[in-house]
Amino acid sequence: MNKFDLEWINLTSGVNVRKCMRCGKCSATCPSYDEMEYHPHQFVYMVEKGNIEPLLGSDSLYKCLTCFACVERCPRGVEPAKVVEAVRLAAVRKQGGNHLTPDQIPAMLDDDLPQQAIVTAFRKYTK
Amino acid sequence: MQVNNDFQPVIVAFCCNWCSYAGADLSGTNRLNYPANVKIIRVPCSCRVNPMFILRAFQKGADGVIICGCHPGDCHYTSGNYYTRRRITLLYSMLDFLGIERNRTRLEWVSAAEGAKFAAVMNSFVDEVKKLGPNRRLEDLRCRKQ
Amino acid sequence: MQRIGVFVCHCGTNIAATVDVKAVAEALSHEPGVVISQDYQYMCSESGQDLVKNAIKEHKLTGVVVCSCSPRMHENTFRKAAASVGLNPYLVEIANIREQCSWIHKDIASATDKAVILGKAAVAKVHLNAPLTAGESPVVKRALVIGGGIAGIQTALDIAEAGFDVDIVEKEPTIGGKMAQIDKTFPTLDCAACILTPKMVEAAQNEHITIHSFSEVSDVKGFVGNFTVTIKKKARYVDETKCTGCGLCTEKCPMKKVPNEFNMGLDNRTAVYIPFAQAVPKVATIDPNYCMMLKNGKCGICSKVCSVGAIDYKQTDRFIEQKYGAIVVATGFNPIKPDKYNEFAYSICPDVVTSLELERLMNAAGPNGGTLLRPSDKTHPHTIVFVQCVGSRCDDEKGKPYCSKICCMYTAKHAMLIREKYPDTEVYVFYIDVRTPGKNFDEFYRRAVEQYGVHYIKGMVGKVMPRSDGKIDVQASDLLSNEQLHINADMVVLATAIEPDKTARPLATMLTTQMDTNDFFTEAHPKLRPVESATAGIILSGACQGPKDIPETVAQASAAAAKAIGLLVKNSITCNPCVAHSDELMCNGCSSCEKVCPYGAITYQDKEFRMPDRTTAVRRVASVNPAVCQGCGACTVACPSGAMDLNGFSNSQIMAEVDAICK
Amino acid sequence: MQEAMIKRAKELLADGTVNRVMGWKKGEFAYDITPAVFDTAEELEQDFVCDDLTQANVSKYLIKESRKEGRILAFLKPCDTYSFNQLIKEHRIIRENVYVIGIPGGPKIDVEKIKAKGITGILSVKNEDYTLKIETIYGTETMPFYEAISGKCESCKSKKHVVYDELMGEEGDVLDSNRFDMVEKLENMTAQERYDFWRGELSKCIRCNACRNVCPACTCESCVFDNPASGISQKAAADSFEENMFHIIRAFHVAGRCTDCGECSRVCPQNIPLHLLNRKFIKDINSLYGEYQAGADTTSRAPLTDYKADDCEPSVVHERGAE
Repeated sequence: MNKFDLEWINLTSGVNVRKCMRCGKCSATCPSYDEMEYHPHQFVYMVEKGNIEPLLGSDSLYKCLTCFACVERCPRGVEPAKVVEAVRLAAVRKQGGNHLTPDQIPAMLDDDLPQQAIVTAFRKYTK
Repeated sequence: MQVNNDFQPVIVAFCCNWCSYAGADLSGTNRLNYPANVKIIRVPCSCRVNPMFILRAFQKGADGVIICGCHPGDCHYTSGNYYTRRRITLLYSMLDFLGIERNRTRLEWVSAAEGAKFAAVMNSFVDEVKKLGPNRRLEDLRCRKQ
Repeated sequence: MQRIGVFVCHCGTNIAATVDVKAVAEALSHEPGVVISQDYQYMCSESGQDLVKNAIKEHKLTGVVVCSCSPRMHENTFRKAAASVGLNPYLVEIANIREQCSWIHKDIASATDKAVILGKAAVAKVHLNAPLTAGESPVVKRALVIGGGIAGIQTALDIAEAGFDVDIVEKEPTIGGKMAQIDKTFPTLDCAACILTPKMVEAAQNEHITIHSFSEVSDVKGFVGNFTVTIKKKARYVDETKCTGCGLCTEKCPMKKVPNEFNMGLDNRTAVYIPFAQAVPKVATIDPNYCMMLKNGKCGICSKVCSVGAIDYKQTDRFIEQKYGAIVVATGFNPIKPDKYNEFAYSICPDVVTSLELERLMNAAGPNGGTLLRPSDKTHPHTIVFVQCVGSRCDDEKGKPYCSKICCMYTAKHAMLIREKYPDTEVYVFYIDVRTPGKNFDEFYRRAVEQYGVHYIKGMVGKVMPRSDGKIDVQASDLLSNEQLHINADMVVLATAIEPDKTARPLATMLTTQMDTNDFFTEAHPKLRPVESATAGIILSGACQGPKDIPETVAQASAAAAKAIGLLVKNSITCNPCVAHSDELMCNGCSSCEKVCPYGAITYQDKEFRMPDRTTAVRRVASVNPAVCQGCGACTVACPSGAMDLNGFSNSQIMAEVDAICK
Repeated sequence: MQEAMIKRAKELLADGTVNRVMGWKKGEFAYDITPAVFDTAEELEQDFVCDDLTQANVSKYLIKESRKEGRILAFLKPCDTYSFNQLIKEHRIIRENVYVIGIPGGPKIDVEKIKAKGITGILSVKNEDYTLKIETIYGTETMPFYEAISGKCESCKSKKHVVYDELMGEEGDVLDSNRFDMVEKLENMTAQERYDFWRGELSKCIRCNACRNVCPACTCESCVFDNPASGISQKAAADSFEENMFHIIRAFHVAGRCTDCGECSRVCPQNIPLHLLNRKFIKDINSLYGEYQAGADTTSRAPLTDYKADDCEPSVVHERGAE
């Protein structure tokens, strides 16, 4: 996992994973625990250690119900659900890789094509 | 050496001996940074700070003056900071009335346990004063440097 | 002409790493009046002090500036050094270039600049320092102990042992505090009552100790050696001098449905009550919130049955005033109420209890006579889950950010006692960390695991769900096996955080002592003066200063007593000579200063003055009593004519500092 | 009224109640009415003046006068009684040595306002049915009375005497005055505008000390500005800072003690509206710490020597209105 992604996850989640004191209350409270390969406390721990690759490929990302029980009960205010969400976004945004790059665009341009359509297309393709 | 053209304000901080000076010490003990622009003068109680001292600081070239004392109710001398609060509120209001930038003056309550607060207050105050630039409205031209 | 010596300390690398001390010494050597400017590795060391002393003698110094750590650390050291070679100690000034310079700045250039400026300010100030002589004020040979728990009792016993009178003020009807509620003590498992109650009796019988139970401190005036304290003796509607503690009234009282606070509300008491059998003083108290006689004038049974006529429904709060030389604060702690944590179901399930409640449930004098039964159906619990760190180490508003220190050990004790007495009971302890620093502490915890088979599980309980069949589903995580557990429990015990007593905050205000953000009293120095507050004459004992177990509390209580005795044996104490004084020639006698003086140190007298035209005029002028003045300086600013000034922090000294900093 | 006052003063001198009378007489010019002490009935008959031009507050003079042998009669207008009371509170005047007769107050006429109309060489001023008849060396001029009302009377705060031994004329009431209007107007300006306004005013200061010397609250035995040890003593305002500082410190020293008698602005030869500084403090005190009128009584604690645990924080200054 590269450093950029790690920083990106910390930034988008707004969570300081270093506040975790490893009490496991997040996992103790998680209703989806049994469905998950990686549990909430592991998300926090692995993100802190920079070990994100396994998380990105794990189904656990989609088992989180975002019920926020862990956020509510974490005694240190770490907010694990936000970490899971950030990793999920990191995975989602990577998928497909169907972004247009600026140098691909001139060839596609057409004088009759309205400006708005180009912008809309950008939006569509970058998903 | 690199020449730093950034404006470096002179900040005078009056700190009461029992709370804020100890709070400043604690921020040092905890290695919490704040700019070197802040120079602390120890007074027994915030109520020792005479408005004359504040004006004197501005006269001699200070760009900001901050007074720190015990939290209301926690004064080592029971009531000193309550008097401070009234005096300094009125004085700051008067300076504001004369058109002196109100962000050059501040009063904060910092306890002996609030080292982190002391550093945070000083950081934000130095930022405020830097934004205002040099004190020109209440300076003595004869005391201007250079 | 002033002859000033400047001494710049390296403090090892504490200062020298970020401040160029040689440059500071060099820069300050050019200041007016400075005749010698030196730097040294450790100025506070013996040889460092000798350096200062020799310089004073050799250069006939009239003022000394030490650029070193905070004056709160070593001002006294250098003042004493100066005095030992004949220089008035108040001619020494400290420039704080460690706590307020080298430790907060990283850039050597700017830190050095700042250190020079701080040094210049100190030199400018010392130019205007005047030699001061400290006066003396007498010490009242009596101590006050606020709080009658084990800390207060121990402190009072030790002070009394030294032969001084000591008063205990306790807000409850009996002394004893939290320890009286505890069943057994760790790590020895001896009975708390067996070791506490003899001390309570000893305190009651000691001729030097006066116990004011059911009383509160309502006002504190004065200063070290001479405090005047007003004690409110709350109306207990029973004449303490007559009541024999026979307990007949408590048997006959018809109002029997009052929650018993001594048993944590787990059973009931009567409206007239004695908290527990070994209460000291053993005197009944009527609870006005429940007594029918006091509420609507109907009943009066207790008065009829009392053979000594001790019941007095007309009693009112009384106030007594007493002078003390020293005050010891021993206000103790309380467990927090865990009702804000919905996940632990404390407020909806009677079988979820706090640890202190468990103490009462297991106590022979408790609601079940010592048999551990579930509060809900009085059945024997077969599975008990302990939850650690409830409200401790919490970053949110529901709990406390600190470790409550005692929970790990008392939980091990509870688990062990339960397994000992009821071997058929399974005990689970969910922990984040097990903290057992202390003599025989870790051995004790290991015994709970190894000999008693207590299941310690690394992880936290996430949810406690009472079920309709009376069982409790405890959902928790086991971090080491990485699984989520569901335990079918009969009882859940919460190790709740402890917090300072609610009376501590207003008391701190009265005593003008400092508290930290958690309302624990702040000690004068975290390492070197851990039992004194920063306010002279106010001494701290027990858990009011921070979480403590019983041996630590007793140790600190005795230390507090030593500090109090050290004060009381003196006939007089040296006053702070940095007091206010008024220039009679300028004083208008307007009384502004008198109004702001918190100590009543300022009085007025009519004095005759020779006028320039050779007539005499009588004017009203202020004078300050230096033994009473504490040197706050409020008067100096209230004075419009500038007649009032403060020794050691005079107008001209502070302005000289301002000038030096702004130059 | 003047005749009645002279008559009563003569009676009190004659029966020994007092041995001196504090009043006013004509100064260098006829319109310059100046405080004066009269020892005899003859002097009173000859020089005693109390007319529409008599503005001076005599209470400050009573500090010295009340310490002399015997008892002095003082005629005090309503506004003067506040100053008098404040000085009693501060133990400056010995009350027993003063016999106070309350006299009706203004509105008084400010001769400067007549001069401002271009009328010079004034010999006398008479109020005839709210028209001023002004005799000058160049002839007689007239102007409406209300156009010449003195500044301090325009925003009169009270027509009630707060202290007296006897009263001449009818007792009035405490008024709802408009005295804070100008302060408010300034408060609503931007900081730059306020700064420019005060620079414009205070730069006129010539440090004649008239404001200080006339002020019944500035009664120090020795003023800080005259005390070389105070660190702020100066004889002349050499720099804009000193102009500011003198007036800030002076206003601060009288804050909570100033009765708003308006003498400072009346005597200022440069016509600096100094009373606005004092009124700013009074307005702040009233709004932040509760209504307080210095001199209204002799027992209450002044706002700056008093406090409440829940007083506002100085941040109110930072949070209010225009920067």
